[in-house]
Amino acid sequence: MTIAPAEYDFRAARRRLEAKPKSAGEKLVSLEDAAARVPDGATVAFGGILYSRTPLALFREVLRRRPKRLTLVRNLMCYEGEWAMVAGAVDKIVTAWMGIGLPWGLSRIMREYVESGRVPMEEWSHLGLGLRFRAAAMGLPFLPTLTMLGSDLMGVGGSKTVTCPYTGETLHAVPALFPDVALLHVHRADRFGNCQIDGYPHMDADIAFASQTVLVTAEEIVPEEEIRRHPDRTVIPGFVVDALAHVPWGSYPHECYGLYDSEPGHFGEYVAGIQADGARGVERYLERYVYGAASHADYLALFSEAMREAAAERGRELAS
Amino acid sequence: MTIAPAEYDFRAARRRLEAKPKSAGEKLVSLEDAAARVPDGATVAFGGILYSRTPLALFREVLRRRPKRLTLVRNLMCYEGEWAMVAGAVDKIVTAWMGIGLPWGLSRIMREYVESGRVPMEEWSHLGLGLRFRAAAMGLPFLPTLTMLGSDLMGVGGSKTVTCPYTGETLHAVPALFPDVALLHVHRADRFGNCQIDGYPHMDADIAFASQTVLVTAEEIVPEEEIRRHPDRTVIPGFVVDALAHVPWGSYPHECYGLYDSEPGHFGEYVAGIQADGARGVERYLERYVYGAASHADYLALFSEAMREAAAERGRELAS
Amino acid sequence: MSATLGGVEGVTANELLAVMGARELEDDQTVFTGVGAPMLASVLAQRLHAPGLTMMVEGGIVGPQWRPGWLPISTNEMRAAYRAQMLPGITDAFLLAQRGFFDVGFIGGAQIDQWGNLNTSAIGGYDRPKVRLPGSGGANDIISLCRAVIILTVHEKRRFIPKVDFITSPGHVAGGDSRARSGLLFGGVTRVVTTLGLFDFEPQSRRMRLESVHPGVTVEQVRDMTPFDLLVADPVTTTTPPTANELGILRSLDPERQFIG
Amino acid sequence: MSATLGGVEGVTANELLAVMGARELEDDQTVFTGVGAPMLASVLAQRLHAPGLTMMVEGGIVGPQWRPGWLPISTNEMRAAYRAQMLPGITDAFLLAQRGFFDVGFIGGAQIDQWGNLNTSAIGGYDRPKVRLPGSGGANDIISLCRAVIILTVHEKRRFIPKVDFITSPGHVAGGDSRARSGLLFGGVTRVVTTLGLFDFEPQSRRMRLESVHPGVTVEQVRDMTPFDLLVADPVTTTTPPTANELGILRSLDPERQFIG
Repeated sequence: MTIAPAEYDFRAARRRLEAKPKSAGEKLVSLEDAAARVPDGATVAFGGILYSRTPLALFREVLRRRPKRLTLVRNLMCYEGEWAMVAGAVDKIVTAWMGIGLPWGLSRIMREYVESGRVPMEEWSHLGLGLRFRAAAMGLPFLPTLTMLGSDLMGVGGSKTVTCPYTGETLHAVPALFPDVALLHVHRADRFGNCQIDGYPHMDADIAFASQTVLVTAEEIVPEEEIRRHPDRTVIPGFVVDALAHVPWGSYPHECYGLYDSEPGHFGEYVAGIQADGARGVERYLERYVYGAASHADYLALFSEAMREAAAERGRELAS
Repeated sequence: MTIAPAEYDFRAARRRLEAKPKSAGEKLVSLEDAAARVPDGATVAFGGILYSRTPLALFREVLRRRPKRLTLVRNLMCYEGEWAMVAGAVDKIVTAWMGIGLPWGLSRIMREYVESGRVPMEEWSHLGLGLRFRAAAMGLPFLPTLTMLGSDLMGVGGSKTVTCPYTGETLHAVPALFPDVALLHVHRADRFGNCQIDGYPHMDADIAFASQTVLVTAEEIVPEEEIRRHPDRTVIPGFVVDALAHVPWGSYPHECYGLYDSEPGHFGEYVAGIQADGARGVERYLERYVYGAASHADYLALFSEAMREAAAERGRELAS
Repeated sequence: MSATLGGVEGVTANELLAVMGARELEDDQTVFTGVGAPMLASVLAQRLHAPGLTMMVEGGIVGPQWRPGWLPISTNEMRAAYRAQMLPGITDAFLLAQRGFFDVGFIGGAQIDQWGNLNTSAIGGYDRPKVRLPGSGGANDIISLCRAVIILTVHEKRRFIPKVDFITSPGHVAGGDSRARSGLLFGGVTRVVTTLGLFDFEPQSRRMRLESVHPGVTVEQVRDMTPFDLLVADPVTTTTPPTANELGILRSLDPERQFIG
Repeated sequence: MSATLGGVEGVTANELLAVMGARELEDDQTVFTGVGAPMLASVLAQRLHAPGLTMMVEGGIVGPQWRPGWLPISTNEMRAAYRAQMLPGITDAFLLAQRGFFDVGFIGGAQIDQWGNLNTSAIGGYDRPKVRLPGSGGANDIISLCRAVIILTVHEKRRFIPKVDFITSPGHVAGGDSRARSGLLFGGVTRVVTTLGLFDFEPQSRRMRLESVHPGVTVEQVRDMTPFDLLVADPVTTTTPPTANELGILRSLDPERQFIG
């Protein structure tokens, strides 16, 4: 397995970006309109990490459109990667790690799809993949690093080395990764797409700057004034964003820092379904939570108010 | 003129950093104790930019100790560079630009010292020098970039190029710069040295991570709890900081975002002194504001309360 | 310069540059703007035909809305950050330019040569210069990294020279495709706006070419003030004089005439 | 494993690893800690002898003070960020490690070989593996970039193998100076802490060497559970059993025994 030249072609990526309008204007659309901007065959990068600030509402809407041949990129890929496998939406996973977390064990779905060769999994180290986004965000074809040297991960994507022209040392040249689409979920944005994140920023800003098309959901749409009052909280400027949808609880049952905690119990039920029935368990989950819930409101109605209130209470307490 | 290998020797810089304690403990010292940590011959990098958040109180205290053979590094060097020239403290200036600003014209002091060959000025582009700090902050000997290519700045420091191993393109390899000492001024810190900055962050964090010794002054020392309540505002963690002094108005008459505005009138008087008497004007300024003011309190007493109150009022209004 | 700069009584050089510069910017563009006249031109364009223009200012400032009467002296001060949307830091601001996010780079004048190269470093040799100029600041980066670059400058004989002593900020370097061959894969200087007229660069040689003269200025006057072999478009057009609306808004932004002179 | 793990009645494997791991950390150090037992060990050390220990957690979390009863399941969640001092982002957190800011990297076990190489990627070939493991996460970066690296793992025969199929996270690679020759200029695996004893790496060959056994464990038992030619220090010492204080504090951190088992 090796990376394709289109992934790190910074000249072509820049030409595409130059050709795109970078307006300071209105970005608000419906969740459906935002999701419709993910074409079949696209390389799609996710914001958030593992079960934190995952753009789940947006990705569920993408899955409802029955996409094909996606390449999904996420440093710590949670169960959204399993959904895409079972839904037949994904040709390749690019990640540093895939699962939910220690208590839920190895991903049986990942094992089934990867071991059978149906979906290749291209593995990078956490920093290695982070630097692929960073290189692209900086408009570069590569970044030097020490990480991954000496490991067999160097061979997975076809990593090359570069010699420092000053010191003569050999460094790993991490190739840039310019995704076609970024899916992000943030705490707040104004209608022009200026985005603010509370707590840990994960890799969202690099992913936004690296990607050709940037789709964002926000817990809250705030007046322009609120952004301008705290410009040092903004992490993605409006001219980078293509479409913005207002989606409270857009990451639930994953967490959103300070707003709501994750639901490990929900993960447990999901995994129990797989332990009982394998991929069929995921299909049933998708029927109920993805295809069966026509709108985000329908989806939220599948969780009790009390359960969400408790998640919000824990979220506030943990960030205080 | 070429850069010295010690500037970009990332192996030696890392070994020095490894050998240094990185304690989570107390960092509070007096301004005098902090300034005493700048040895003769050191390469000293300044936080802030031009007349914004310059660590002026700290540098005045450094000058009171009559240092010798310093190399001063700052992307936009304001009059503190002129002070060092006239004080005989500086062997070399590394910068992208030197002056105060358009209304004050070309720096006559810079012209006098640089044109006569007394103090060489090593010029980089703004991004080029920023990337020298960034490379060092990342623990690398160089970073690739497009900037400075095609210009005669490539020859000033002795820049080399690097070929991308994926695309074959030639890029400028900016050499890292690992300063001996960083001088920084921030809005607030706890006594363990966890630092927060409001408004524009300038290059302070990169400079802190790049430097062997990090000296900080803060407008306010806050309880640990306040840092832990807003960890997403912290830009430099305590284990990076060697010494911290509590210095309200530590950047005045330069600005500190949201706290006080700069004093263009003061710059005008300073420049008028030079227009009248050349370097002698700077000497008189140093006698009054640096050597003649034994403490920071003595220094502040040279400005009227009303003037500082007005600067604070403008500072609040401009950031609201 | 005459009292009828731009064909309008009482217009100053900076007013003319700001008005002519503002007209170069389009709505919904992104502009990386340097200190001085480019800042005036950008904020004027915002108030005229380009409300959706996003300014990036060198101090790491995105989307400010400057306050009339409080225009910034430098790109690194609170007046420049007034009502900003984001403050990403200086290095990261320039890296966004390297990624290709800025439609226009907008910088002020200096010594400029027939290929649009700028010298703001040193006249008469770098190490022991006759005149040490302040340096690049961000001009080198803006000219190297933005998609299109517009230079605004007062048109004086001492500023326009055949070949600069030192290329601080590369225009078309030695002409032809030499800029791209130097490794600058993107962008390039597209336009020079002066107090006498508007210039572009002839596509093959990449030498400066007079496109338009301001009202009341003749081609011969421009040639006289340009000590190199200036190319001249055929025909040369004449720019529209600054309008009362343009001047009125500009003057309302700087009521004490601190910047417009 | 016996009911008297570490020589103390009722001690679980994770408790033993946490206690023995905590003892490896010193006050005023910086530790980049991975998920699982290393997190338990770090927070225990903080509450014991190392109040000035700064934890960096992979999610981009500096200096948290975790809340008893609310220990984090992952390195990327609010429980892990509880009372943090700074949240710099994931890439920047690892870049601080690359700069050299972390005295200790602390990671959990997997398949480990005699040179301390870890495999968490694939058993039986990468492209069509017999077992696809979850992947590196940040383990490769921690092991590559920190000054000293400590590995905590349950000591099982299936985990200790002569040579891993796939090096996800490089220990001493093929021994000798092969790690440095691969370009990893800094750091290296210094210590392995298991449920049976403590190990270092012999300085020349860089092969794993038994230093100490936990109370009640014999060298022969360790050899039996280690299917490669294990070096053994002379003499082998015996570790001090977990103390009531250590266990008491550890158990108070996880009263529902969610992590300690």
